[in-house]
Amino acid sequence: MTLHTGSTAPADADRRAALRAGGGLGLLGALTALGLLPPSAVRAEWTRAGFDAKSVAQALSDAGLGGGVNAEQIQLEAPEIAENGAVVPIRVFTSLAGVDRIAILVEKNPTILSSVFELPDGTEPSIVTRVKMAETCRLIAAVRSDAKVYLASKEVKVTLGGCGG
Amino acid sequence: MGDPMKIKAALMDGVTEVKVLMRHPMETGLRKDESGALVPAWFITEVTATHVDRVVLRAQFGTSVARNPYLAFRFKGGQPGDRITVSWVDSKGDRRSDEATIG
Amino acid sequence: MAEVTGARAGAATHKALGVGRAARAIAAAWPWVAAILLWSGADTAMAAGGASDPVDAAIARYHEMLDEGNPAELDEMRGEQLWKTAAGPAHASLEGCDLGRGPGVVKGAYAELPRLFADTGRVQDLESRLITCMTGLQGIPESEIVAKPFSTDSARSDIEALVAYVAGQSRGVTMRVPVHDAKEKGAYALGERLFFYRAGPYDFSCASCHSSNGSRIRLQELPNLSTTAGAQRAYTSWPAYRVSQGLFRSFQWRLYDCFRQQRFPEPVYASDATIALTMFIAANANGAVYNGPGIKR
Amino acid sequence: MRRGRCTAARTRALAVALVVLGGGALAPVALQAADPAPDARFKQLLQQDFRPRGGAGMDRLEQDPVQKICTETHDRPPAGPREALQKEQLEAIRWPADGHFLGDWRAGEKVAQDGRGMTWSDLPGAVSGGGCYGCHQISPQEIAFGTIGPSLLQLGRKRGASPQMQRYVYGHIYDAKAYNLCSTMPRFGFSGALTEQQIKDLVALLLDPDSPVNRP
Repeated sequence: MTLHTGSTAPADADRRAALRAGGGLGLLGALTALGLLPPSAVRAEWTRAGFDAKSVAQALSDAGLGGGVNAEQIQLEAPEIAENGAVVPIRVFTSLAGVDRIAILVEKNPTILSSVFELPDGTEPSIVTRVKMAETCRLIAAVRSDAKVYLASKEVKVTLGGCGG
Repeated sequence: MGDPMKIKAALMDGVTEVKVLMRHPMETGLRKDESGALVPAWFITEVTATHVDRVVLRAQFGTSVARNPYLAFRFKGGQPGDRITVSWVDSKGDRRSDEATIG
Repeated sequence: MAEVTGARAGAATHKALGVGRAARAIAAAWPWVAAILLWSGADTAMAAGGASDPVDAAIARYHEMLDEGNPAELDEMRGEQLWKTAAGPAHASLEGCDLGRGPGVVKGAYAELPRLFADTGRVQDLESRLITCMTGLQGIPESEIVAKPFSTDSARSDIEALVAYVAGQSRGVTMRVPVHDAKEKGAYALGERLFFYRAGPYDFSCASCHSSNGSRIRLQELPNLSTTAGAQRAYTSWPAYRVSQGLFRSFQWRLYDCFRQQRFPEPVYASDATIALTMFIAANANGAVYNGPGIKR
Repeated sequence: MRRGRCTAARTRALAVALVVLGGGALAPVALQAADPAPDARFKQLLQQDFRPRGGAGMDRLEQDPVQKICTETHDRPPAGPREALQKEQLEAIRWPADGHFLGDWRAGEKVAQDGRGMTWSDLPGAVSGGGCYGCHQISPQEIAFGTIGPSLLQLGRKRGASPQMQRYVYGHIYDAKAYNLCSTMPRFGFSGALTEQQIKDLVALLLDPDSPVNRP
């Protein structure tokens, strides 16, 4: 199959502003209004920064995860070979304490930043999710612990599948 | 309003593991349909999970998250029978919220 | 190109395991006799081969990670709703539908299909039986049901969701497809014949891809459906969510798309031919624990 | 299918098939085929339960003599009819008029990668691929290869690229059944799936010393 993965709009300021006003805080605002969430759950820093970035470094920096170093404590589990790039399972976990943010990136996708997770106190630094991969490349996990950023990466080969028709 | 999510929450050794399946096309905006026309971008932008009334996970998704997203995470605490709520909102402003109890 | 055999590198190594050349010759000449003799040996070889090859091991790891969360569960949920909701001109639910274990009994029904139904006098698989119930109980015209039986990106199929629900209700149940009645035996025999029927511009039969152990197309494992072990592994994991399409797929779809790749004309949905072929594969899987709906590439 | 040629061959092998059934060497198959009721029922099944779609017409369900004898013998035809039919298939190969077999290996790699063609969802008349990686290991950089057929890695290095070898590989891709009657491999030239140029490009992919297949 042909896999198209990408950002939804050029990386322009208008788009970012729209996302901040719309998708970014919309749900929390609505939930707060419905009384499902206490107002304290809405944090001003929670914006969609990084999803328009065109490099891994830029995406990490925009997502508040710049300046990271590779660390053995970060475990990134993914298959060596993905039978299909449309669904690639990934598990990120760490023995580090005080983790409050985890991000998953796909190095060669049009949209490099896949997801960002905010972990309140009491939530364990362990995330399982699935990404799309347009081609063979590295998956990158960034973990913020006590204001320091740690990285792990793993190359996943994306293959053609089936009878090809 | 989208399809219901499938949420499983299980307590083991003081840690609750939550597994969520969401139905969503997660269109990138770059895919073409059978007629060759671009399918507009349409994807979940944000997910929030709460245990009773406390947020236990917040996530932002981009278009590189796979179709029909799967998410699993763990948090300390939680008792059998406690309510877990998972909510998402997507790039069109559609939203969905579903509940499960810790088993 | 068997005559210009070069190095059998990579995953081909596992083909050399276990079953010897002479035994394979016997298997080719008298597959049924040979299958009985070789079942256990061949299976052991297949398992060992898969683990010893790094590519196969990586693919196995990919599947293992996918198994943790199967979006087919969303289709099971939707199918259960459809089953229990009044619909059609008769404003009836499908809760009175007899899938072979009596009206309304869903649990374990899929593990005993296809089977002969006295009321229709036909051997039916799940999908043809669902058509019987949707027309009979709900009054939905058959033409409407079979017009678009398979989901697309833009239109979801109700019958595929119902399949997900019913199949899921046999999870953990041992396969016991009846091949007792003459009509059931007849369906099995016709299915067997269709399985081995070579035709079309590429000379393919089902057996071209599905009658040897441990083979792959690209990286996809090809179950040997002519053996108990192969049929068990394959049939008990269908219907399934296809990650490459992001859609849930029924067994009728599986056969339909195999015939497409076989370069055959299109099989008619829920026809006797497709039911016969299903009967052949499902009955070969008897004795296995049903473990679907599955998740596939 | 090129109907004319197939039909001519079909008539001859019908006689061959009858000889096989009379011989009694393949008792289980012969017994099955001798029972007229399942035969009629099976033909009826094919006619009623398939329908033409796109380029895939109902004529595709009619077996030619090769398909028929391979089906009836579970791909183990007796030597006599096997040799007769293989000879027929070999005679039906249309060799390149210019006498050259080696095309462009880069184009051959594309043909080997492309698995489309001749299904009901392909446009009739559209260019087909060979789908070779579905069954064979070929270039070393492609890890997603099937194992139904043998690995062709290093084929040219191992077997050379002499004119005879080039002709043999060309013929094999054109009509594998000319060499092994019940081979699983499609008859890519005979069926019209691949053009002469595409087959030459595949021969180059497999035998050209510069092709990645043959690099040390």
